[in-house]
Order: sequence, then C-alpha cells, then structure tokens
Amino acid sequence: MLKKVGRVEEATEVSSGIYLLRISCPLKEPYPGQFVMAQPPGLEEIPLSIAGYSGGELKLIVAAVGETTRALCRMDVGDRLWVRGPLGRGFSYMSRKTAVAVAGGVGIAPLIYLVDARKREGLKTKLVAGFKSRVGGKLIQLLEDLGDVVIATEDGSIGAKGDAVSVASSMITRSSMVFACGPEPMLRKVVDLCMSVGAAVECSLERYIKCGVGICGACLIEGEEVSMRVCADGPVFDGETIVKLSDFDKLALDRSGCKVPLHGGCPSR
Amino acid sequence: MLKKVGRVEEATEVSSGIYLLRISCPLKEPYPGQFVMAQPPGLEEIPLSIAGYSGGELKLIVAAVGETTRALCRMDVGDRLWVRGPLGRGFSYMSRKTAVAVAGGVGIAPLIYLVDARKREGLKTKLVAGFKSRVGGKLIQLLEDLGDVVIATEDGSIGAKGDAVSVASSMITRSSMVFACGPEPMLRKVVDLCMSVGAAVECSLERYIKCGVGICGACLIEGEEVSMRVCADGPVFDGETIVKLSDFDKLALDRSGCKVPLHGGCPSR
Amino acid sequence: MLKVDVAGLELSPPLVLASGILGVTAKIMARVSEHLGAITTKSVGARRREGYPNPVVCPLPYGLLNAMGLPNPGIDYFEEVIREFKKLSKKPIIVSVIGSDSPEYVSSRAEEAGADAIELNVSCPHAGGLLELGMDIEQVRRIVRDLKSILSIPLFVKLSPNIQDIGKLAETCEKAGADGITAINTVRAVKIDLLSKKPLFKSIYCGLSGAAIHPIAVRCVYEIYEKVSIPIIGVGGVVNWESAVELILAGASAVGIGTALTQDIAIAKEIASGILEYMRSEGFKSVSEMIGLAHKR
Amino acid sequence: MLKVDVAGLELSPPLVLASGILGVTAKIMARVSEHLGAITTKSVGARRREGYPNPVVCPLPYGLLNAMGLPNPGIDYFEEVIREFKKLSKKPIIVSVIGSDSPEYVSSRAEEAGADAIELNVSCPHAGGLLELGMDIEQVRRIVRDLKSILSIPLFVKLSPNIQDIGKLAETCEKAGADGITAINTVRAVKIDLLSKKPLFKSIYCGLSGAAIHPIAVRCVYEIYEKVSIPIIGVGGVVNWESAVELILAGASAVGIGTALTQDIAIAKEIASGILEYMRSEGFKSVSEMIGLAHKR
Ligand SMILES: Cc1cc2nc3c(=O)[nH]c(=O)nc-3n(C[C@H](O)[C@H](O)[C@H](O)COP(=O)(O)OP(=O)(O)OC[C@H]3O[C@@H](n4cnc5c(N)ncnc54)[C@H](O)[C@@H]3O)c2cc1C
Ligand SMILES: Cc1cc2nc3c(=O)[nH]c(=O)nc-3n(C[C@H](O)[C@H](O)[C@H](O)COP(=O)(O)OP(=O)(O)OC[C@H]3O[C@@H](n4cnc5c(N)ncnc54)[C@H](O)[C@@H]3O)c2cc1C
Ligand SMILES: Cc1cc2nc3c(=O)[nH]c(=O)nc-3n(C[C@H](O)[C@H](O)[C@H](O)COP(=O)(O)O)c2cc1C
Ligand SMILES: Cc1cc2nc3c(=O)[nH]c(=O)nc-3n(C[C@H](O)[C@H](O)[C@H](O)COP(=O)(O)O)c2cc1C
Ligand code: FES
Ligand code: FES
Repeated sequence: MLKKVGRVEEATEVSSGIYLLRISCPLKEPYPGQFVMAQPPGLEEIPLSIAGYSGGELKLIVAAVGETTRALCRMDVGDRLWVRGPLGRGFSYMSRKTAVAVAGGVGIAPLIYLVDARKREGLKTKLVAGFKSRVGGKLIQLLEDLGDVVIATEDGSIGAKGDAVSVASSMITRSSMVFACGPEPMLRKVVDLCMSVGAAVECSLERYIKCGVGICGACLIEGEEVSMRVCADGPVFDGETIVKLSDFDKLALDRSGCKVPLHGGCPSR
Repeated sequence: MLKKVGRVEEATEVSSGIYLLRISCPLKEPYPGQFVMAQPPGLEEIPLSIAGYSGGELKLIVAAVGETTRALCRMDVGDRLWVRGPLGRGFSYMSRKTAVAVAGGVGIAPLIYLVDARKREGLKTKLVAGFKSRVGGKLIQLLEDLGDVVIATEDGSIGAKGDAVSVASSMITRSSMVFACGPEPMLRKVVDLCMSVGAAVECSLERYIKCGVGICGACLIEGEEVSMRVCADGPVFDGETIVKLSDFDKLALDRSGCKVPLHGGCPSR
Repeated sequence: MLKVDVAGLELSPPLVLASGILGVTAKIMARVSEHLGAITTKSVGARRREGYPNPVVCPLPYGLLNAMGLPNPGIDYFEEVIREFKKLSKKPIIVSVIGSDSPEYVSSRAEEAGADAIELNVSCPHAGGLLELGMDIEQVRRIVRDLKSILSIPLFVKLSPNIQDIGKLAETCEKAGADGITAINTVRAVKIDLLSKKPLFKSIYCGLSGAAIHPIAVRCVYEIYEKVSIPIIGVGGVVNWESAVELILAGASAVGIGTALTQDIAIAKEIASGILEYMRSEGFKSVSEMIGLAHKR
Repeated sequence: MLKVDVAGLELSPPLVLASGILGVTAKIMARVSEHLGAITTKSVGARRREGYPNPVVCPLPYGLLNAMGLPNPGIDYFEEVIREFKKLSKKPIIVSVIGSDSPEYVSSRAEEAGADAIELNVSCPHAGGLLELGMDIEQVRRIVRDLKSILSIPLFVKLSPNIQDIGKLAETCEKAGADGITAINTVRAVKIDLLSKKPLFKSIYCGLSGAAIHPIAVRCVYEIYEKVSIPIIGVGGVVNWESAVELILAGASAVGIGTALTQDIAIAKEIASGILEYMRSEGFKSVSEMIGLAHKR
C-alpha cells in the first residue's frame, strides 16, 4: 500500500474535540476494522480506523488529543494529506445475520463502518455507543442515522446511564456475535461476558504503530504462546485469541521495545 | 518484458540448416511480426521472429548460421533457454480480407505466424515462399499445412523457378495488401511493386539488435527526416515509411554506431 | 539437503531473519523462526533508544524506505529477551549489536545471555553515526579485533553497500578476525515529500530495501566472495527462491530475509521449498555445492 | 514557465535525454529532442568501441540492468553526428565524453563540431575502467582542470553513486572548475543467470537504472546540493512527473530521463505537463523557485 494524496472534503466537529473528516482518496476497497496511516504534511503519521469508505471517499472520526490529531481536525476543505492503507485485518463482518457492536468513546470509528457495511449487506447490528459524558448533537445524529443505536453515558447526562458494557450486557447475552472497540478495560469486560455466554466476539485493539506493515515489531501484543502484530495480524482479534494474550489490558511495548504497563485504558488515548 | 525460462519441446531440422523449435514458455499473447530475444544459457541473446504461439508454446524457425543459432538448433528436448518478449510492433494482420505474403528464405518465420493468425480469423492469405534452391520436405509440408502456398526456388529445383517477388508479382498486382519478410533487396522489389500498383505493404526488417526495448540505438534505420528503431518502432514498417528510409537496402549501424553499407541482403544473415 | 554450516552455526534452511525485522520480543522471534534457519535480533546498544518519530517507513512499488532510527531497549533489558528466546526455540539467535554504542559491553552481555553469534552493525545509513563508522576501515578493524578478543561465539560484521570497495572492507574484517560477513544493509536514500516539499523523514536520510536493491546485494556478495574465505550471509531484496539462489551462487552461505515479510510473515517457507526444488532439478546434493558457483571459470 | 538556465544552457522544459539512451545518430536525437530541453549523446571516446556482446540488458520489474560496454564510433566519426544534429535541432546538445579515453582530445573536437556542453563520464560501473577512475578524486580533479583549461563551453561531470561521499567528489569538481554536475550514473550490480549459474553479463558487472534507483538518485542530488553551488542535472529513475519534481526539490536544476524511454519514447511530454500542473497547483512561478527547496529550514 503506497502513500497516496488525500484531499479534505469536510472536517466537522461533531462533538467536543471529536471530528468527522471526509477525505477524497481512492483506496483499494477496505474492510471494516482496517485502518489507514494518515499524515498531515510535515507532521507525524498516525493510525486511524476507517469509519467509512465509498466511491473514493474515506471517512475518519478523529479525537483531537495531540499535535497530529489536532492538526488533522483543523484542516480546511482542499487541504491535502498522505494516506496509506487500507492496512491490517478487519472484522469478519458478514459472518452473522444479527450482531451487537459495542463502542467506547472514539472506538466508535471502525464500528460505524462495520454497522454501515453490514446494513448494505442486509445484516442487522445493534450499536451501543458509550461515552464519559454528554456528546454533541452532530455525533448523535450521525450514529442515529446508522439505525438501531443506544447511547450510554457514564454520568447519565444523555442516553442510558452507565458504561457501554453494562448497558449492552443484556443484548450481548442474547447475541451470538459481538464486535467491540474501545479502551482495553472495557474490551476485557466485553470479552469476558461473551466468553461466559458463548457469544463470538471480535475486538479492534490498539498499540503504538510505526511501520503498519508488520515488520518493525513495534505493535506486538503477546501471550504465553502467541505473539501478534496489531498492525498486520490485527487490529481486529477474536475472543479466543484475546484470552490468550496476557498483554491484553496489561502491557504494551514502548517506543524502544520495552514491555511496560498499559497506563489507563487504550495505549494510545 | 522480463526474461523467462523456456523449455525446448522439439527441435527438428525441417530443411538443411533450418530448424523448427517448439518451446514451452508462457508469454503475453504476441502479434504476428513481433519477435523474441532468445538466449541459450551462457551464449548470446539474439532476435528471432515469432513463427507461432499458442497455449504457452512458442514456435521459432531458425537458420543455423553462427554460434548461437547453431547452439539453439542443437538443443535437446527438455533443455532450457531464456526468452524475452514479445518485443516490437507486428503486422496489422487483420486489416484486409485477402492478402499476399512474400517470404525470402528464413524470412518465412514471421509470415507463418501471420498466415496462421489470419486463418484463425477467417482471413485468406496467399503465401509465396522463395528459396535459393531445393528445401527439405518437412519445411514444405509445414508450409503446405498453412493453406494456399506457392514455393519458388531461384534455380527451379523445386516449385516455380525464379525469385519470390517475380513469382509473386502477378498476385501482388491483383492484391490490396502485401506482407513481406526477407533480404532487403527482395523487400525493395516488393515495396516498389506495391507502390506502383497502389497495394498496401508491410515488411519486417532486420538490424543488429542489442537492447530490444528501444533505448540503446543499435538498430536504427533512417531517412532524411525519419529515424526508426527496428526493435521498438518496428520490426514491421509499412511501405510509406520504408520509402522514406534512405538507409533501407543500403546502410546499417555497425556495433559501434557507425553507419556502414549493408553487405549483401539482410544485415544479419 | 537444506542444511549449511555457517561459521559453526548450523542453519536449516539456509535462511535467516534479517536484523531489525520483528526481532523485538522473544515470542515474535520464536514465531518467525519456525520456517527459518536462524534469526537476527534488532540492533541493540548499551543505551535505550526510541528511534525516530513517525513516519518511519515509506512503501514503494519495488521496496521500502525506512528510517526507524535503531529503536531498542538497551542490552540490560534485551538480555532477558535473548534468554527467553533460548527457552522457546532451538534455532540459533544472532544478536545484532550497534557498532557505535559500546559494542564490547553489549556483545559480552549478549554472549552471557546465550547468543549464538554476534552481528556487528556498522552499516545503518541513517542513524547512530553508523554510516560514517562503517566507512572508516581503521575503526572497523579496531572494533572487530577488540570484539574478537573477548568473544567466544562467532562474530559477523554487517556491511553497507554505501561504500566504495566493499570487498576490501570485508577483507579487513576477515583479517581482524571476523568469522563471517553479512551484506548488505539498506542503501542510503532520500525521499522528498511533494506536499511539504521537505524530506519525508525527520532524519532526512533513510534506507532502501526490498526487490530494488537485490542486484546491488548480489554484486556486493559477489565482490566480497572474491576477497574473503569466511562465510557470507547475503541479504537484500530476497523476495522469492530465485533471488535467494542468486545470492547463494554469488557466494552467500545463507540468505537473510527482511522486507519480503511485509508480503507474508511465513514467506521463508515458500522460499525454502523453491530452493529445494531448484536443487533437485539442477542435481545439487547440498547447499554448499551451490555457494559461490558463479565464480568458477 | 518550464524554462531554466543550467550553466548557461537554456533548457525548456528542464528535461534532458540521459547519456547512452539513443544518443547515437543525429536523427534519432532530433526525434527525441522534441519534448526535451536538451539531449546528451552516448559517451564517446577517441577510439571506436563495439561494446560487450549480447546480452547487454536485462529488464527487471522495477528497472533495467545494462552492460552495453560504452559502444561508440569514436570522435572522428561522431563529430559529423554532432554537426548534423546542430542542423536538425535548436536544442542544446551535451556531448558525453569517456573520461578514460583521451577526454581532452575528444572534448575539443566535440566543441569544434558545435557541442553546447561537455559531460565528462567518470562513472560507468562496468566498462572502460571508469568506476575506478570516478572514485579517484585526484584523477578526477586533474581531468576536470585540464578540460576546463581548453574548453570554452560548459563542463558537466557525471558522477557515480558507487562512491562513499558523492558530495565531496562534487565539491572537488566544482573547485576544479566544473560548471555543473550530472548525477547519477547507474548503480553497480551483478545478475546471476540461474540456468548457466554464471554472471549473466560477460562483463560480470552491470549497472542498475530505472525506478529502483530513484531514491538513491534523490539522495545523491540532495547530498551534492549541500556541497556545491553549480547546477545539478539529476538523473536516475525518473519515470513520471513526481519523480522529476522530487529531484528538483532535492536540488536538481534539470532532470535526465533514461530507462523510462523503454515505456514510451515521448514520455518527456507527459512528465513536462505534470511538472507544469504541479507548479500551478502549488503556486510556483518558475522552476528555479523549486530547485533545492527541500533544503530550506
Ligand atoms: C489501529 C488504530 C486505530 C485507531 N483509530 C483511531 C480513530 O479512528 N480515531 C482516533 O481518534 N484515534 C484512533 N487511534 C488512536 C490515534 O492513532 C492516536 O490518538 C493518535 O496517534 C494521536 O496522535 P497525536 O499526535 O495527536 O497525539 P500524541 O500526543 O502524539 O499522542 C497521544 C496518544 O496517542 C498515542 N499515539 C501517538 N502516536 C501513535 C501511533 N503511531 N500509534 C498508536 N498510538 C499513537 C500516544 O501513545 C498517546 O497515548 C487509533 C490507533 C490505532 C492503533
Ligand atoms: C527482428 C529480427 C528477427 C529475426 N528473426 C529470425 C528468425 O526468425 N529466424 C532466424 O533464423 N533468424 C532471424 N533473425 C536473424 C538472427 O537474429 C541471426 O541470424 C542471429 O542473430 C545469428 O546469430 P549467431 O550467433 O548464430 O550468428 P553470428 O555468427 O553471431 O552472426 C551471423 C549473422 O547474424 C547477425 N546477428 C548476430 N547477432 C545479431 C543480433 N543480435 N541482431 C541481429 N542480427 C544479428 C550478424 O550480424 C551476422 O550477420 C532475425 C533478426 C532480426 C533482427
Ligand atoms: C524496517 C527495517 C529495519 C531495519 N533495522 C535494521 C537494524 O536494526 N540493524 C541492521 O543491521 N539492519 C536493519 N535493517 C536492514 C535489514 O536487516 C536488511 O539488511 C535490509 O533491509 C536489506 O534486506 P531486505 O531487502 O530483505 O529487507 C532494517 C531494515 C528494515 C526494512
Ligand atoms: C542502456 C543504457 C546505456 C547507458 N549508457 C551510458 C553512457 O554511455 N554514458 C553515461 O554517462 N551513462 C550511461 N547510462 C546511464 C544513464 O545515462 C543514466 O545515468 C542512468 O541510466 C540512470 O537514469 P535512468 O534511471 O533514468 O535510466 C546508460 C544507461 C542505460 C540504461
Ligand atoms: S507497527 Fe511495525 S510491526 Fe506493527
Ligand atoms: S536494439 Fe536497442 S534501440 Fe533497438
């Protein structure tokens, strides 16, 4: 996957600090769960999940958390950036007729594309999107346009009160297929619940991405007998694999290649 | 066009010093008139017209005149060689319903493929094959299998007596499309005759070929205001171009890039 | 049939994971080692390095540009990785050591931890001052001699193609006591970003690897083989069995694979079976019959 | 908008036919010159050379290997070619001169015949002893100085990437009086023939050109630009407008095209219009604004 020039068609703040970017950039048709490496000229190249793709137009949902994401979110219509992808392996999104998707925060990004791709194939997905607190109306609109959506906030400021997993739990127990993306403590709860009720589950994980093509070893996530490259074997892994990954929700490589504790939730948020 | 490994399936002497080689070697479907660069391991790489191609099998008609051609003709079934092609531009072989093809000596090679390809498209071609003297029965058989063939020998030992052009002249004057390959003095006669009767004509020419891909300039054939690369702009040229090529039947570049007189007929025979 | 002895290391197949490719944790090296004869770790120094900020790679249609910047956790951490690998896999582990960062200290720690060989990296074209070091024949000679005086495991020296006379440098290494040569590291390159109109990489310089450099790697191995009698690990643009066999005929005793792993992490399996088939069809009974055959008159 | 002044030569567009590519007869040079700013002839010596026997090229998926062996008819013959070209075309003709075969004699004859500039070839990686010559800084200095003392047309020196410090060599050329640098020639390579198990080329060594070497050419031009203030003709792997613009931003005043002509003899037309479009979209008013821009901090 070569670096290609993308052109910003829209950059809208859909909630405080969260932006929807539409970028025209012809890519090999991506699968939901795949990601791109995006680079505003002169800045860093960072991984971002594909939140939508059709007709040569790429959608990203970006949380402005640092220099590069802030620069991306500030881009004007017509500005250009480098896009490399699609990279990694996505969700096996067609495998079941009905499914539940559970998102934590900006983990919503790949699930938007998943739900949409499933809808286009006539498959139903219940989406539970959890946030810390109230989110912007544009983001809610965007999610509601997808169909069957439940919004949850930890403080109950809008939608159901509670974290995404507790709000989703009754749906999960009744479901045979669950997709999830969000902070690892949340994903752990999803995986545990799914394993206990026998539902298949796939989560999109994050680690620090450097090469994005599976050769530098920066993004490894491991267990006693497994070593997985998040960028090339993932970022989506199934429950059976995740339970073998003792690093999950615990350890990550730092930029030098030391394995260090995962601070907070997602290594990269 | 990368070098590919070909495997000799047959090498038969079809006439004294003239061999039919069948080589299995998957190529991009060639046009009649295109050529390959063939190299027996460790020897020189030389240009040879494609005398047939179908189902991954390449046919060559080779006159054993020097080290490389002799080595090729001596190859055993199962021996391997390097093949690079198809190269150059071929005949516009589909352009007319009926046509005459005039061959001098081993110039027959590309015309065999031409006649055959036209036959497969339902187009008729009268082939006049001229030789110095008697040729082998296998070669005659091979030609007669093609359909409408007239054999001519200069000494009259078999077929019509006379050179190919005089034998073909009545057919040429009645034809609207003529294809030819052979020594340049012969080709000159064909071109002159065609121009005088208004028939379209295309000839396959030869010059010393080095790169075969149009960048080294070894194979140039030129006129006052034209400079053509035999390997890339040809080897097939139409009558209008040929009459502008003052080098035709006169001059050729030697290996150093000096323009020198063409000794005898074909620069390379 | 695919077994070779390379400076005392027994490799089967004669394929080695190139340095800097996934050689970060014991487990990933164990995973990759399955289809390889040996693995080389990422280049390690005495001090921890984070490497350059992203972007660190730029894929091209015919290879890869990289400017990782030699990220590594330092030997104090990495010796545990070596120990763990030795528990997980029986394949030889070659520990790559950054030539400009206390190579003696790092190498002896690596040997203690169980390294089967050391590869001295004096050839990274964009980091650690290794380009300059690798071109300074006197310094290379000194480091090799010093390392040899303290090591009892084999020492390979990894050379750069960005040098005038790689054969001469290899000869110097042999004379200084090196047990083998690894060639080549990436070719020094620059990529200009047409949007920012500046070099794409923060380090300006980067290294070209993959198919594009294969004919250069074959040339370097060919030149080195003319000059030394110690074994050569040929690296550079090996993407299929043909490119591996070319390096062996040019003089390599074993072949390193790097960039091609972006296509398929298990590509070595395919390459090994292709080499085997070639050997059978050409009547070779052992890899060693093929090594350097292109030099025979 | 596409006009540049390169050491007094006015080039429009800033594209040059690379040496050894079709520069054999006046007529083919005139034909090719149509979409170019200037043409460079094949390298010419005092004596006639036939070059190496076939095979002389080996196409790769990402470039070309060649070992032509500097075939040329010698200057006594070639001066007529130069004169004829001057009658056929108004484009500048740069006559490439083999550095190891009486370059002074050849250059002065070429100047008399009407050459607009001389390009001193000290960089063929497989013929004429030019590889060794091009790496001998003292000899290059001497030849450049001697040539400058007899020539009144501009002198370019064509450098090889097969050298440690191309910037330093360029600096030496500048100090010795060169009016410009051409970089790069092909990268020294070897191809092993898996059927014969010998080097494919009779000369053993060959030169790699085409897309594969582009990032190396950009690096060389970048390094040279840091060291000299004379103009650079950037050559190597230019296959589209993007690769041409990269060389210009890295420091090239004009760009040479070689191997890409195998795709399309008129490829320069497309490249020129791509450059123009890039200039318009980025707001450049002249090529000179772009030259070396990647070095600005
Ligand atoms: C597979 C994958 C998909 C992602 N998808 C999205 C998405 O759709 N939307 C979104 O907003 N964010 C996504 N992220 C996270 C996003 O990459 C980071 O937020 C971004 O890199 C921060 O860059 P920065 O320069 O703005 O912040 P910085 O200040 O540089 O860093 C802020 C945080 O981001 C992390 N980070 C920085 N660079 C990287 C990197 N190269 N790889 C991984 N983490 C990094 C840091 O570790 C830190 O925790 C994804 C991450 C991964 C691995
Ligand atoms: C486009 C083209 C198509 C050809 N098709 C056929 C064909 O179908 N059948 C056939 O028998 N011959 C064909 N030839 C001629 C054939 O290439 C030569 O006969 C062959 O190269 C002789 O090689 P050698 O080593 O056997 O002989 P040598 O002793 O090397 O040379 C004998 C003659 O062949 C010429 N020759 C040698 N090498 C080359 C070369 N690289 N390019 C052109 N001429 C060369 C020499 O100039 C000399 O006149 C063709 C030539 C060209 C240019
Ligand atoms: C991403 C990447 C990182 C590399 N890191 C190192 C390194 O740390 N030490 C080293 O000696 N070589 C390193 N190399 C060079 C490779 O080991 C190898 O010599 C080079 O890539 C050529 O082989 P290839 O074409 O098979 O990739 C690295 C190469 C790549 C692509
Ligand atoms: C077939 C061929 C012949 C060449 N002959 C010469 C030559 O005679 N003199 C010279 O200075 N360079 C010669 N070169 C090198 C080119 O001028 C150019 O420097 C090199 O090919 C890189 O450019 P490219 O990638 O655009 O081909 C030759 C290259 C090729 C491919
Ligand atoms: S980021 Fe390099 S292997 Fe995943
Ligand atoms: S043989 Fe090289 S241009 Fe025709």
